[in-house]
Amino acid sequence: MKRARVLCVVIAMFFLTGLNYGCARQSGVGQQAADKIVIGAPLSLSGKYAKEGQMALWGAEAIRRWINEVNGGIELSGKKLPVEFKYYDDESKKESVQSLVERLITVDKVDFLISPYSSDLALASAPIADSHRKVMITHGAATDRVYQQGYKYITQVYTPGSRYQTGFLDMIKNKDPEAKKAAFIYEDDEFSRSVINGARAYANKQGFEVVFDKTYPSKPTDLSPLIQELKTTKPDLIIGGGHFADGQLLTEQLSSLEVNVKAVSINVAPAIPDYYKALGVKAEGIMCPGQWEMGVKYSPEAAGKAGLEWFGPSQEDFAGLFNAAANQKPSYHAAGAGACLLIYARAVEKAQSLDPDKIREELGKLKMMNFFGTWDIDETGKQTGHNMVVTQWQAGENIVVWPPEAAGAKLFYPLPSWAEKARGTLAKE
Amino acid sequence: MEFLSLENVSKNFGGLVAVDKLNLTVQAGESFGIVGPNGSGKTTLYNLISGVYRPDEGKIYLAGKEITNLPPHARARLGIARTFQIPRPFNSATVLENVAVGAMFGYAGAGVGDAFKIAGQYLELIGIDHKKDEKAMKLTPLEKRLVEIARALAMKPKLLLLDEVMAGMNPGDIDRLITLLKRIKDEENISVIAMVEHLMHAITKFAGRLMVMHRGKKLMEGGTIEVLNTQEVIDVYLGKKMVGITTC
Amino acid sequence: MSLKKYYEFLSLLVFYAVLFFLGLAIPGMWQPVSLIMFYVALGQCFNIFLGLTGYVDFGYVAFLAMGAYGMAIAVDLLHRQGLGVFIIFIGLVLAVLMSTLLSLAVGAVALRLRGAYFAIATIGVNEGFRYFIEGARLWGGSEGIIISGPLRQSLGPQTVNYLSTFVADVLVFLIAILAAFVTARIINGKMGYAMMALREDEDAAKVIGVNVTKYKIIAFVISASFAGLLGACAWTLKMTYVFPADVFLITYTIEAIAIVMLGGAGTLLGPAAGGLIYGILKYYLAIKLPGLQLLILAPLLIIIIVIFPEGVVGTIKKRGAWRPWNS
Amino acid sequence: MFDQLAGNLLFGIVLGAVYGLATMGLSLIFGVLKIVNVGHGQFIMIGAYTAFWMFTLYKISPLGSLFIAFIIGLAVGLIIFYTIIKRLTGAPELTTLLATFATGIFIEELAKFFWGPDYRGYNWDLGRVDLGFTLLSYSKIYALLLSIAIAFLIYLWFQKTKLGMAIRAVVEDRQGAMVCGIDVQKVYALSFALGIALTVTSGVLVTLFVPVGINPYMGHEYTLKAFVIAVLGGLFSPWGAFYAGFIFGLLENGSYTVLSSIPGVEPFSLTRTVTFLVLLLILLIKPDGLLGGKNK
Repeated sequence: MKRARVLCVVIAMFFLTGLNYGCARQSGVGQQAADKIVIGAPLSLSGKYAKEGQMALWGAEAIRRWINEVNGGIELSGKKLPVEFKYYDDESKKESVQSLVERLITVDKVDFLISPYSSDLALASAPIADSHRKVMITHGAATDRVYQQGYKYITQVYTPGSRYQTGFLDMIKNKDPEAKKAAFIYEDDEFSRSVINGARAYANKQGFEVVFDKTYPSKPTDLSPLIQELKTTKPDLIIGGGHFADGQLLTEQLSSLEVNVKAVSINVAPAIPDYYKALGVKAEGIMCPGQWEMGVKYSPEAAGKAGLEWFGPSQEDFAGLFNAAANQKPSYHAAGAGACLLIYARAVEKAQSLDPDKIREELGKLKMMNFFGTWDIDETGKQTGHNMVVTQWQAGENIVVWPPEAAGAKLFYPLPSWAEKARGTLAKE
Repeated sequence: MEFLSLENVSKNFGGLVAVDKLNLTVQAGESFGIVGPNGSGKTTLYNLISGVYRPDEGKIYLAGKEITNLPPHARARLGIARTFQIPRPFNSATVLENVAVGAMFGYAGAGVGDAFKIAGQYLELIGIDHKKDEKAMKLTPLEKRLVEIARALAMKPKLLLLDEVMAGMNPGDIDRLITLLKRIKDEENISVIAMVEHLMHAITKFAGRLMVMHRGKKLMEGGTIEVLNTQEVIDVYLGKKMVGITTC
Repeated sequence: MSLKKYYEFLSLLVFYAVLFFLGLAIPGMWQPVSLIMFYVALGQCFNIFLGLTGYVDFGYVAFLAMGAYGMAIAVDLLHRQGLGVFIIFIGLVLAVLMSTLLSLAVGAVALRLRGAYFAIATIGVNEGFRYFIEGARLWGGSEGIIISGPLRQSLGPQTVNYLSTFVADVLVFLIAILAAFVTARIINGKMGYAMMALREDEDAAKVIGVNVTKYKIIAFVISASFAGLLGACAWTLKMTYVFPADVFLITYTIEAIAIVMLGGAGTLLGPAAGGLIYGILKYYLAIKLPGLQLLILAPLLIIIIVIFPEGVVGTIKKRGAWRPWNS
Repeated sequence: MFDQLAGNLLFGIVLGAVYGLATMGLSLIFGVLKIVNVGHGQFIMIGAYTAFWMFTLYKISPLGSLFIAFIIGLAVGLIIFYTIIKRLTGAPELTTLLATFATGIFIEELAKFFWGPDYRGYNWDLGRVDLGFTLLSYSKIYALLLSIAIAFLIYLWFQKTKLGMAIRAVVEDRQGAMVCGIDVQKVYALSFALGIALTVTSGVLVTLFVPVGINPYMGHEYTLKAFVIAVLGGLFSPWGAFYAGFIFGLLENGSYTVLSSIPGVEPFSLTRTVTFLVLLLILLIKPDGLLGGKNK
C-alpha cells in the first residue's frame, strides 16, 4: 500500500514540476505580447516531413528577418511592431500537433498560425485553431478537401493539388499537339491522388488519352512491376510521383528499365536540389510542377502589369536571406512558408487590427503579389490566385519553363533518351 | 470399482515407441506404484493420463467416462492432478498463491477467498506454511516439490499422479510424506499413482499394487513385494543401472 | 479486504483526477494532458492483454484503426439523418463492434501460435489489412474519411469544436479509468490467477485446470474492444479524419509496448506511470528543444529501462513482495 | 504479359536475395539472444549511408564499402551490446524490445542530426544487360550475387569455425552449451555484433538495388519486412531467413502480374496484402515457420 501511495505522490510531483515550468513561460510571454506580433507554427523537424519542415523553418526565418530588418516591422496603429516566429517540432505526428498548436495559442499567445506541413496534420490542427478563433494559413495542405470542411479561419497559400499538373499538360499541348498518350504512375496517398484526379480530369478535357493509371503504396522499394507494365503502353508523357524518396526511385527505375518518353513530370521530388545530387544526369530534362522556383519572374513590375500591389522582398533578396540561414538554395516549401508571414504582415497593416475576424476578412479581400506569387483566396479559404510553374532540370539547373511570362528558359523537348543521358547528353541546347 | 483404466494405449514419437499397447486399471482410493528405468515410458504415460499428449491409439477412461480426447484442463476439472519430475511452480507468485491457484481451477473449483483458506490448510499439512509469503523462485528444489504436492492436493483431486516426489529426500521426510499422503488419500478417497525410478523401499511402504514398465511395455503387475522379488525385475534394474551410466 | 484490494485502483483514480483538474485549471495544459492521457490509456488498454497474458501483439494498432474507422463510417453514413449528438454513440458502438469482431477473428486464428510467431502473425494482419483497404479502395482507400465537414454540417461548428477539443479527451479519460477498473477486477479475481498461471508456465497452468485458450481470448478481446473505443475517440473524434497510412502505423504498437514496459507489465499502475513519463518527456522536450527532442528522449528511455529493467512500478514492487492483485 | 511475369519474378529474386541477407542478422540475434530488434531497419539505413558517403566522398565503389560497412557494423554492434543489451540480460524479453526501440530512434535522430533530413543517392551506373523480356542493370546483378556469396560465407563460418559452432550450440541448447564450457556472454556479444554487421552490410546491397532515396527514416519498411521474412524462415535460423527472403521477393513482385488483371483495384497495394496473407497461412500450417523451425 505504502509503496503505491509514495509512487502516486512522486508521479504527481513529477507532473507538477513540469507544470510550473509551463506557467512560468506562459506569464512571461503574456506580458510581452502587446509590443510585438507573434506568428506561430508547428513544424515537422523530425519524422516523415522533416525535409519540408526544415525548409519551411528557414524560409519563415528569412522573411521574419526581412520584415524586422528591412521593413522595420509591421506597422500597426502608427507603431512598427517586430515579428516573432515561434515554432515547435511536431515530429510529423498528429498527437503532438494538437497539443503544440494549443500551446502556441494559449501559452505563447501567438496572433496568427501557420499550419503544419501536409493535409493530415493541418486537419488535425484545424479544430484547435478554429475553436480558439485563430487564423491559420496552410502551406503544404494542398488537398482541396481541407477547404471543403467549413473551417472559417483556415486559408491556403499554395495552389490546390487539383491544379498541380494542369500547367504541364497545357505546355505539352502547346508545344507538341501530337503527344497525346499520357501515363499516370503515382503514390497511393491522399495528396498524390488529389493531384492526379485533377490532372486526369484536365487531360480528358484537353483531349489527352490516359493509357496507364496506376498507383504504388507508400515507401516502395521496387517499382519495376508497374514500370514494366507502363512501358508496354508506349506513352508519350509520364506524370506521377508522390514525395521525395519514391520520386527519386521512380526516376531511377524509369532509367534502368529504359522507358523513353517525350516528357516526364514528377510531383515534389525534383523540386529540391537533393534530386539532382542523387540522380545526376538521369535527372536531366525531368520536369516538376512547382509552387515557386528561383528565377520565376514575380516582381513589382509584374505586379504593376497585373494591377496588383506588391509587398515583400524580391526573390533575390529572399534567396540571400535564406542562404544566410541555410547556405543552400530555397525550395518552394521555404518560399511558401515565408510568403505566409508576408501575407499576415500585409493583412495586419491594411486591417490595422489583430482581431482574427478582421484579419480573416482582410485575407479574403486581399489581392497582392509577392516573391512567391499572387495571393487571392475564395470564401472557403482556398487559393485561387496563385499559379503553379513548371520547372525542368537543364544542365544541373532547375529552371522555370512554364508559364511563358514566368519562364527563365525554353522548354527542352523531347527528352533525350536514357542511353543518350548516360553518354552525358544534357537537356539543354 | 475401477476408477482409471487405459485400454491398449500407445504413443510413439517419430520411430521411437514410448508407450506400447499398455493396459492399466487403478481402483478408486487405491495407491498404485509404477517403477521402471529411465526412458521406460513412465513420464509419457503420465502425460497421456493428464492429457498433455493424446494417445496414437487406445482409450482412456476416468470413472467410466472416456477422456481420451479431453484437453488437460478438462481432465484436471474431472479430478486428475499431477506433479512434474522437475517441479514447475509459478515462480514470480508466492507459495500461498501457487497453492491457491490449484484450489481455484482444480476439481475443488473454489472461489478466491476459499482457495486461499484451502491453500493455507495444505501448506500446513505439508509443513511449509512458514514459507507461504516467499516467492516460489526463492525456494530450494525440495521445497518447490513440496509446494507442487500441496498445489496438487489443493485441487482436491480424485486421481493424483506423483512423479518422483520422494527423490532427494532423507528417509525421515520420506516416511513423514508417505504417512501424510496415505492419510489424505484415505480421508478424501483419492487414487494415487506414484512412480519412481529407484527408492524401492519407499514404494513398498506406499503402494499396495505395483507395475513395472520397461521399454514402454508393462513388464509385470501385481502385489508390490512379489513383483519386486521376481528375477526379471531385478534383471531390468541391473540393466537399468547400465542404461543409467550410458545415458546422461 | 475488498476495498484494500482496490487501493491501487483508487490511487490511480486520484491521479487521473489530479491530471484532469490540472488540465482544466491551467490554460494551454488541456491538450498536453490529453496527449499524456492518450498514452496512458493506450498503455492501460494494451496492458490487459500484453501485461496479463504475457503475449505480445504487434498488430495491436489494427484494433485502434478499426475503432477509428467505425466512428468515421458511422458519421459518414448517418450525418444526414439528423441524429444530432446521438451519432457519436452509434459511432462508439460501431467502433467497439468492428474491433471486437476483428479481435475474435485474429484471436481464433493467431492465438494458437506462441511467442514471437504470434507477435509477427499479428503484424501480418495489421499490414495485410491496411494494404487491402488501400488496394481494394475500401472505405475511401488511401484517401480515408474526413468527418469534420459532415459533422460540422450536422452539429454546427461550435459543437464539433467542443467535441473534438474537449469531449473526445474526456472520453479518453473515461476509457483509461474503465480499462484500469477492468484490469483491477481481473487481477483481483479468479481470472487474474488464471492469467498469472498461463503467463508463468502455460503447460503447468493447463494441468492444474486452467483453460488457457479461453483466458487468452478473453483478455485479447477485452483489450481489443478498449482499443476500438480509444481509436474512435482519440483519433477519429479528436483529429476528425482517418487515413489508413496513419491509423495502421506500427509505431503506435511499439509505443504502447514501450509504455507498458516502462511502467511495468501486468501491474495496474505501470501503464499510467509509463504513459506519464513517456508523454511528459515527449511534450516538454518538444518544447525545450524543437527538433532534438527524440535525440534526447531515446537515451533517457534507455537509461530508465536499464535502471528499472522490469519497468518503474514493476521494479519498485519487485523489491518488495510482488502482489499486483492486493496491494 | 509473359515477359512481364518473367521480369517481375527476376526482380523478385534479386530483391529477395537482398531481403534475405537483410534479415539474417535479425534471425541470428533472435535465435541466440531471444531479442526482437525493432530497430533493425535503422542499421540498414547506416549501411545505405555508408555506401553513399564512401562513394561520394572517397569514390569507393559500393563493393568496397561492403567491408567497411561490415567493420562499422561489428563496432556498432559491440558498442550497443556492452552499453545496453548486456545490462538487460535476465530482464523480461520485452524490456530488450523497448531498449532496441529506443536505440533505433537514437540512431535515426543521430543520422538526421549529422547528415540532415535530405534524401541522398549516388549514381553508379554500370549499364545493363538486355534479357529480351526485360533489362537488368549490372548493379542489381551484383546485389544478387553478393548477397548469395555473403550468405554462403556466413554459412561456412558457422559450419567450420569454433566460434560459429559455439553460436550454433547456444541456439540449440543454452544450458547444454554452458555445461560444455562455452562462454555464453561472449557468444552473445559476438552474435549480436555479427547480426548487426550483417544488417549494415545488407544496407549497402540495398543501395545497389535502390541507389536513391537514402534518408534517416528509410529503415522502417525494411524492419517490418524483415520480421515477416524471419518468421517465414523460422526465426531461429539465418539460412531459413535467407531462403524465405526469396519467397517474399517472389511473392511481392510475382503476384503483381496476376493482381493487375483485376479491374478497379490497385494491384501494387494488394501484392502486400497477398504477401502477408501467405505469411498467415504458412504460420497456420507450420506454426514454427516454413524452414528451420525444427531448431525450436
